[in-house]
Amino acid sequence: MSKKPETGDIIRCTLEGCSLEGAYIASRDGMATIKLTSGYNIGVPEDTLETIATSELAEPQVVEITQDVNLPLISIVSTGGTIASKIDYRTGAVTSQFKTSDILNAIPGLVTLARFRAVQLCNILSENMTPSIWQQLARAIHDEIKAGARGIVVTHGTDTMAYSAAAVSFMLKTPVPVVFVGSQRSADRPSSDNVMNGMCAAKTALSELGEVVVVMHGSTSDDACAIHRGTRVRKMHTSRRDAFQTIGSDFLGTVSYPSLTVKLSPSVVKRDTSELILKDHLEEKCGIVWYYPGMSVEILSAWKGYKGIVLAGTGLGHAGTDIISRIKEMNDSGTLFVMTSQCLKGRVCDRVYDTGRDLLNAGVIEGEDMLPEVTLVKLMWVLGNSKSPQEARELMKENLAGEMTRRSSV
Amino acid sequence: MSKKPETGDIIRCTLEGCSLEGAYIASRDGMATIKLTSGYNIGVPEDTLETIATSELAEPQVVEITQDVNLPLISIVSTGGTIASKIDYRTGAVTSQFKTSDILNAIPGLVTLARFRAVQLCNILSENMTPSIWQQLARAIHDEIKAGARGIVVTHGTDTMAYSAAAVSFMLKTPVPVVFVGSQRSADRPSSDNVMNGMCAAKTALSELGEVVVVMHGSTSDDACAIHRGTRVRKMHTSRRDAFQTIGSDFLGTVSYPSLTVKLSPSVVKRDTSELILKDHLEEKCGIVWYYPGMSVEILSAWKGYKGIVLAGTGLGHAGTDIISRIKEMNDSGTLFVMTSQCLKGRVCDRVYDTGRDLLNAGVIEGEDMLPEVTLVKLMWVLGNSKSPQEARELMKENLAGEMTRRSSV
Amino acid sequence: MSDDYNALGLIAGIEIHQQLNTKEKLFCRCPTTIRESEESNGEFFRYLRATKSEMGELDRAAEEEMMQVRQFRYLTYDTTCLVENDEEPPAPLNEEALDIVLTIAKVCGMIPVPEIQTMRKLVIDGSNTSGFQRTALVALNGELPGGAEIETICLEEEAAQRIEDTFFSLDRLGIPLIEITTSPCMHTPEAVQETAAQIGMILRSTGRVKRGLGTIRQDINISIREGTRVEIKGVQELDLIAEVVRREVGRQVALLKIREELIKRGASIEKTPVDVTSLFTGCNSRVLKKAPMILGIRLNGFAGLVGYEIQPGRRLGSEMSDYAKKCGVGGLFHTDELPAYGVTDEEVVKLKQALSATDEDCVIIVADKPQQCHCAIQQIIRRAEMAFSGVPKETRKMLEGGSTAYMRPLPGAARMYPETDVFPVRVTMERLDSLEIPEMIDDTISRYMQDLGLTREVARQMAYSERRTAFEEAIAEGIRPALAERAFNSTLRELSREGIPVNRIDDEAIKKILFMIHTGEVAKEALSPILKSLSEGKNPQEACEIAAPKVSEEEVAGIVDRIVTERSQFIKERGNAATGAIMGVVMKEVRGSVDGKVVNQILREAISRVLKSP
Amino acid sequence: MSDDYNALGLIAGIEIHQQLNTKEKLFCRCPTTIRESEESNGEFFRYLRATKSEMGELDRAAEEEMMQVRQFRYLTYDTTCLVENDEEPPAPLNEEALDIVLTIAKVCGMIPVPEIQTMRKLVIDGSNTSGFQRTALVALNGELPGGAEIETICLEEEAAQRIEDTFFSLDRLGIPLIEITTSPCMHTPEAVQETAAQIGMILRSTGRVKRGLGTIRQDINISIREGTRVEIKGVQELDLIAEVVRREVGRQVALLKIREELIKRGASIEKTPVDVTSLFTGCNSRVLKKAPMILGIRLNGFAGLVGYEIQPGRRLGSEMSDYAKKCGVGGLFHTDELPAYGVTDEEVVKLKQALSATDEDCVIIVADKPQQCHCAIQQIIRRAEMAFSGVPKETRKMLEGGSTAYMRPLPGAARMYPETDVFPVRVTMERLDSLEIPEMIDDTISRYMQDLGLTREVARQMAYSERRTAFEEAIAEGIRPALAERAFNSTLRELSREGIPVNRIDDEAIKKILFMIHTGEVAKEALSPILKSLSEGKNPQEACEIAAPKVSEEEVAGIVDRIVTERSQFIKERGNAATGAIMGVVMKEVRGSVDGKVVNQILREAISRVLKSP
Repeated sequence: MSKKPETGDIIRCTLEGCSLEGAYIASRDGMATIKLTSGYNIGVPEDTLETIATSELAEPQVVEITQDVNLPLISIVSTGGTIASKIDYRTGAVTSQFKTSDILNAIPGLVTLARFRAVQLCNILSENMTPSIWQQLARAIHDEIKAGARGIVVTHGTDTMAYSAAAVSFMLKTPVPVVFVGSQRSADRPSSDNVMNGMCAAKTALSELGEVVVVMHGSTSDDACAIHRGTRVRKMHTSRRDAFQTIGSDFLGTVSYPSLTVKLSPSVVKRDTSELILKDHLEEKCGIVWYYPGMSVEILSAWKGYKGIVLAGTGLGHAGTDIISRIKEMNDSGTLFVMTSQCLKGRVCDRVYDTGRDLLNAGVIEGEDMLPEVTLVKLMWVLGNSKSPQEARELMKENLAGEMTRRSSV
Repeated sequence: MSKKPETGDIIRCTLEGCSLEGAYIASRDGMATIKLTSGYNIGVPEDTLETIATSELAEPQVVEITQDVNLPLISIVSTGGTIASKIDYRTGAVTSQFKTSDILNAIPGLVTLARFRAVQLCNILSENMTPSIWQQLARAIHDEIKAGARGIVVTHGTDTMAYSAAAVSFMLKTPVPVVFVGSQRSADRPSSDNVMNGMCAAKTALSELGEVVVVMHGSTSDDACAIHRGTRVRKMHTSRRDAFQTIGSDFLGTVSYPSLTVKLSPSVVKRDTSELILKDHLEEKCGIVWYYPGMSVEILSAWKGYKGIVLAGTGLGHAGTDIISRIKEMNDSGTLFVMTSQCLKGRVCDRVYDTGRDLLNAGVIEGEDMLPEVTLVKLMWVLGNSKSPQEARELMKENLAGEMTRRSSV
Repeated sequence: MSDDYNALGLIAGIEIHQQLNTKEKLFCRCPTTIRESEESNGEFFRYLRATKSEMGELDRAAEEEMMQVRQFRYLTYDTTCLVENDEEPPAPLNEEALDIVLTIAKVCGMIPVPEIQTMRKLVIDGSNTSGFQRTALVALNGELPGGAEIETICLEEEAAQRIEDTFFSLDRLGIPLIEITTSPCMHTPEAVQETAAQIGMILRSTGRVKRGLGTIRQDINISIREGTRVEIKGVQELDLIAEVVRREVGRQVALLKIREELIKRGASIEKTPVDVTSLFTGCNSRVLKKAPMILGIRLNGFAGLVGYEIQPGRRLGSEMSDYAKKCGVGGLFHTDELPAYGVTDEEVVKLKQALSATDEDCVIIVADKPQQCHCAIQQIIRRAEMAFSGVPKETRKMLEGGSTAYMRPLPGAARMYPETDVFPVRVTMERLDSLEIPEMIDDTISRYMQDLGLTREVARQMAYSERRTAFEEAIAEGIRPALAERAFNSTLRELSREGIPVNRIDDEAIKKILFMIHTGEVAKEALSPILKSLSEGKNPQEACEIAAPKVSEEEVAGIVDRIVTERSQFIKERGNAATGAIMGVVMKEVRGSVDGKVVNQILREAISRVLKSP
Repeated sequence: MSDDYNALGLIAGIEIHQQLNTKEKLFCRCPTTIRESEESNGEFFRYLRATKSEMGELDRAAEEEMMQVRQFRYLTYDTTCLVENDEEPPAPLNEEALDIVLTIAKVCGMIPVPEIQTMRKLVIDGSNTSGFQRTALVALNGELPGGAEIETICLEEEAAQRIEDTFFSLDRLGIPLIEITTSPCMHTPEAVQETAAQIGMILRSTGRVKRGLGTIRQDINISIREGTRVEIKGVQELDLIAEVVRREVGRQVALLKIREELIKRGASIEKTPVDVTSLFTGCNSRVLKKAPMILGIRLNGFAGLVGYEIQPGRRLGSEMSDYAKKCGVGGLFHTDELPAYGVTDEEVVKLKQALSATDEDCVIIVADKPQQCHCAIQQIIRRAEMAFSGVPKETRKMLEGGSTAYMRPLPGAARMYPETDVFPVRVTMERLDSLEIPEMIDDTISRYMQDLGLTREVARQMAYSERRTAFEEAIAEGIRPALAERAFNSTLRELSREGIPVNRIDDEAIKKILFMIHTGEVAKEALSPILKSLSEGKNPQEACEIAAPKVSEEEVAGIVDRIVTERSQFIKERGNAATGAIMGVVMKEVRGSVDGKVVNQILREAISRVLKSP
């Protein structure tokens, strides 16, 4: 075998005495992927390859999009995800794209709605999000609003989008819409939800909203997107387009497609209601403990020294009696515990059964109807912004960003 | 103050010079609860009390229920919860009841449906359930079926009822219905769901089913109960009557109320399909790890030495790249990892994104569309009943008791 | 019947239930807003069932509710939540409501309960979705200035509004309700009514109770010496209270008389009903003719007593009928009132024969389906037996005019147990001390008369008005009391009588108008049309412009000049005495847009010019 | 037209698409069941859009699909899942399907791909919810016994069934499909048809492909020397293939002739359309009269060529019309065919004047809304330009009879990229070795003729039958081939011709009947009525009882005795020769319930008794 080929090189390989030509793509475990002229990829043993010609990369054709300066400005802050991507049919590679022109090329309708400026914050899979990236994100959004954006669109992988939306909800008081959007089907496929979600998100960013929201498909059909409050939304399905659901209340509105009519419920926070304020401290030493029957007391010790722990308890907010004394010990040493429920829906009430009352006595705060994930983010923010443990306890009981409702509507 | 009174003693207390008589109930933090003749309780400082007369407990009136020997036999195995309870209006105490006569008194319609035998296994709050009690439960049910019960009703607290139902589903192959039932409103209140749930459960226990199910309210109205497969059901609301929901497929049937008509879907396992087999080994060293953004690698170490871990990952089944190498280490040292999703709905697929593929390479098994809680129970059972790690891996990928579907219906 | 209530041993007490005007409900965070059922956003239904106590016994009242298995339907709203639906544990006791109740307790000089504990009181008539009402005893042992003793004050949750029969609306459920119970310390009908009035006044003095129909309800407990305690529920009209008491006393006296007579006659009750369906197949009474079954029972020695009037429009037979109706039957017929209702003399004779009844006996019949008939006959026998002991212990409901009808047995006091989902509330001294006692409305009236010079009636109107606070604020900011009163009370009353929806007018808008009048921007003469304009949804500025278009002083001068010129002859004849008459003409033309004083000034100058002119 | 295809340089290849009869679909676990749209349990809709490649270019075929923004609707079933809905990643490649494909590859002596990689092939006509079809190249370079080269074998997922226009049914989507592509190695129409037949035979030989209408589809690639490659899609009738090839060759020859003529004439195309709407306001053609707009274009020097027939029923104008229809217009008119369709001579003259057309020119008009008209004219110009280069590269669809119409441009080969959600599958030697090569049906036929003594036609029927396996099993278990063939083939065919739903009859049931005949429990004479009974849902036992009620030997003996006695005269006259005739009478009476041999035995004995008797 001659020297190892590079992607795009034209190679010849021999299978059972028959010779084939194609473009070399990549190798793995001794098997090389070859793209035949028919477009098919096949895997062949790497040691049968012979390079014929080296790759000549054609210059990608850049389509410049003309933006209308008379339209309002939206800033797109991208963190990753596949709202825009390109396929190289020569090699089959799909790459995420974040430049303004890439996004506007991927979603051609956008230029008719607004002027866009793209800020690429990072390019990560959303399961690798961290609190410190949330902080960078909040700062970037803050700067864009300060610089005059009429609305913000944040493109984000869907896995932890709800966490990030909640984090920004706590860190940033915003006078303009901050709209998180992603796609459940990658942008390379003709059926991707990126175009509809992106268009609806942009339209929401121009709307009369003044809060942090998630805009994603409202049903499996391409009929409308739902607008979810950043602190009440949860990804409730691994793969469906309409995976994002508002839990425990109604969503904030809809954007119909393709008409792009935005309908907002009366309960939304209106544009310009809040001043622009950034409070980006977060206490990262916080975690979620998901209780399960028979959980050993020792498991809790993994979070020893943490400042805050969200318990995801059973039913109304319970955990096995064994672990309550350990909770009390940790509480007494300065860990703030907040109880939420694995049920996800409904309100925690630790006043009904003995276990609950014991938990309250151990210092646990009832998380009302907050989602466990949102409670984690809130705990990080509250502990990062309180002057005293007492203030932190009080703040955890208050509704700060729509994360908690006082009444459970039916 | 004279000697400390006992519950039921008639006492006098003096408030601002005014003298009151009542029955002593209990004290807490220096405050005594007194029941006035009007029936009201009030709290008064303990040191103002003076005992006038000691309690004379009236003999409780025992109502014996006559059972019809011609009716089929149902065994009620009780573990706790408030499907039957009594109030002592004199003291205000509410106590759970488990004797046959108590249950038949609490739900008078039962005697018209069947003969009942009650087995009290334990009396615990369901958040205190443990794998070893699941085993006792499976054995008790096994013995009752062997002894000729036409169906089994298990009364259970609702918090962890879904875990227990799943555990019995794996441990026991049953020819007759095994019906878990509980109540979301305690039995002492006129609006309790115990009567309807209990009647519907008994009717299900007599039906043509042959598997482990949960029977609870199907809606907020008293119109019908839903029958859920024990391995697909989850408590999805902290407090509503219809908190139990089948996730990812349709429920198995309904029992209308008050007509008690049982309707079963064609997909149920029919009565007498399985032989009675008990396989009650469980490997208790198993746990659930709920991933959250920024989770420290060290948290995972809390489960070091565990035989099995259920990961509740994000989206299609992901976790931060940081922790994957630790997972691989633990996998290599003999911990079996199964990936499920925090989304709860939908199927895990670790073949789509890099993180997923890395997880597969680290040895993680895709949990398909299994619920995280059910996966934990299955893992305990599989590890308790496999001869080799390889067999355990294979069993985890198989559908053993309806916990996994091969196709995701819409 | 004697008026000597003392001799009869009348003992009466009252319970007053008043809704509190809090922001949120007592055990959840829903608003205390009453809704129209058309606004409902959903519906569900439930069955309730009485729970047995550990002694194995069912409460008598509960048992009677259970006679028919009933499905209760409920309407929900976007202002109700899972707590009203009995789908979520209650929130902690509403502190605002407790403060109001503690304030009232303080006014009545009561002993607050050191630790308030919420109880569940069983109610299975469907009006509470949980099957119980939450209630807490807050204070004990008070006394009103008039001497009436307040035994207890409780804080309770309001029940759901009954739309019909077993159909309820959840908007009202959970509104905080104060329950004030006097001791049975009143001995005349008038004393009962006065005490009720006084308590009402105290409640209104806080300014924090709901107003309007149904927000206050009085229950009256009455007994006479040989009678029994009877509770009359839901007397809403204060002015009827004395009459209700009088009629109940009369009823008890009459029932005791019947008892005596029965004993004297050696009366008794036949326990086995007789099926007399066939007797009435050709009857002119449609009810009897088409009835699937007619059952009769003979009451030995009851002749004349079943038809004996015990209250205006009520006889012993009416009481029996009330009992029978619990079985779902429409009523009964008895031989004391027959022949009548299409039943002929001949049929009565046959009926008596069929039951072997003599002229001393009374026969009662009920007509319905067999099950209902048998149930009803048992109830009639039960009530007939009670006649031998005189007055049954009952809960009764008021009928129009002040008579009453049987509602249900008196509930047992013991059907209460702790609401464990609500933590007890300790009442601290600091809290009690911080509660301000409001001025009593009676004192306010005196003050308005004395300090503001209002007449008693106007002062009373103003003191009870919802606009009292705004009125006092306006005065405090310098508005003349008479003008303020006109704006906040008299003029509004006049407009209201004309059918103008004055309740749409905002206090703040009235205040703005008052300040505009005060600064002379608008003439006070325009008050009425301005208020009318406000009621049509205009803002103060708009209302003034429409009702009293701005007329500049120059324009006034122009108008005055014109009028004076036209009438110069008249002026010259009358001199300054013409001013009054011409003032009227001018004011009419400027339609109140200019202050009279200003017009007067200009007019006088113009007249003097005319008089000076040749 | 010449028949000398060699001279014309005919090159043709075929692609055969055949659905596989697997338990589950290719990339999900749904059954491969075709449903009625009435059984649908839901519906949703989507928009698809072409994705640009990194070179910024859209595929020409995709672009044409995008001309109109289209909403695609889909019907779901309880036998479809989230994968068909494009709401869940695909499951791993179906191993059963792959085994079938590898088996066929082995039959064709192909080189299997060492690691099979699934690709996404863009398809945005709505027939794939994802916007692409998953396809994998499985084997390369094979040869059929007849010498035709198989270039590739792919394993693909079937598309959704189109109900109408943009409305699809998801039941078919995802059924495994084998795609067998020959090289362009055929040079006569007959060779193409023969190769197709041979491949069909191989596919059927596996016994694991779907049967019935639409489960197999042939695409034909054709070009002649100066022509271009044209792909004709979806030829379902094998017998038409040769004719389709002939007509396409004819079409290409004609188009080349037109090209020559155009060049000779120096023809050209006017690019600016002329609005001629006003010319037709009084036209007798309803289409033209009511059209919002009529646009015309002049093709210089095209006179007579637009109307030139290039295939039976097709002219150059038909091709232009196909292109124009992509814009939503109904079609076009051209002056080669006018006056006609209500257009008068005079109007044609005016039209030509309006476009300054001479007699050498052709004028084409389209009538529709302005947007559609402009679009259509552009398409017509495009197609007219293509006429100068002869045969355009096209995908065409077959019309009834074998002519074809334009469908879309040939898709670019490059619109394929990896399906990353499906892991590659390595094909091991062990796996290949373990695959058994099925007997080819052609060999089966020979074997049936030789070994079982069936005639060629019956052997062919049996070999192609779905019941072949059951048939062979029955024989292996001892059933006589002729009887088995009757049961599994001939009798069923007869019954089927009578309209009896024989497909309801289960192979196992037939086998049971055969064993009952074999053991003499049932007479073979009853086969036909028994099968009929089975088709009515009866089980074998029931069917036998109904069709051939049990007759005991004693009963047979009784019947025989009676008949023989009745006919003793006849028997005595004929002697043993009477047996045949009497046998018929007896068999008729026992209605096939008894084996003929048994009857024969009893009858012979009876006859011999008669003959021995005096």
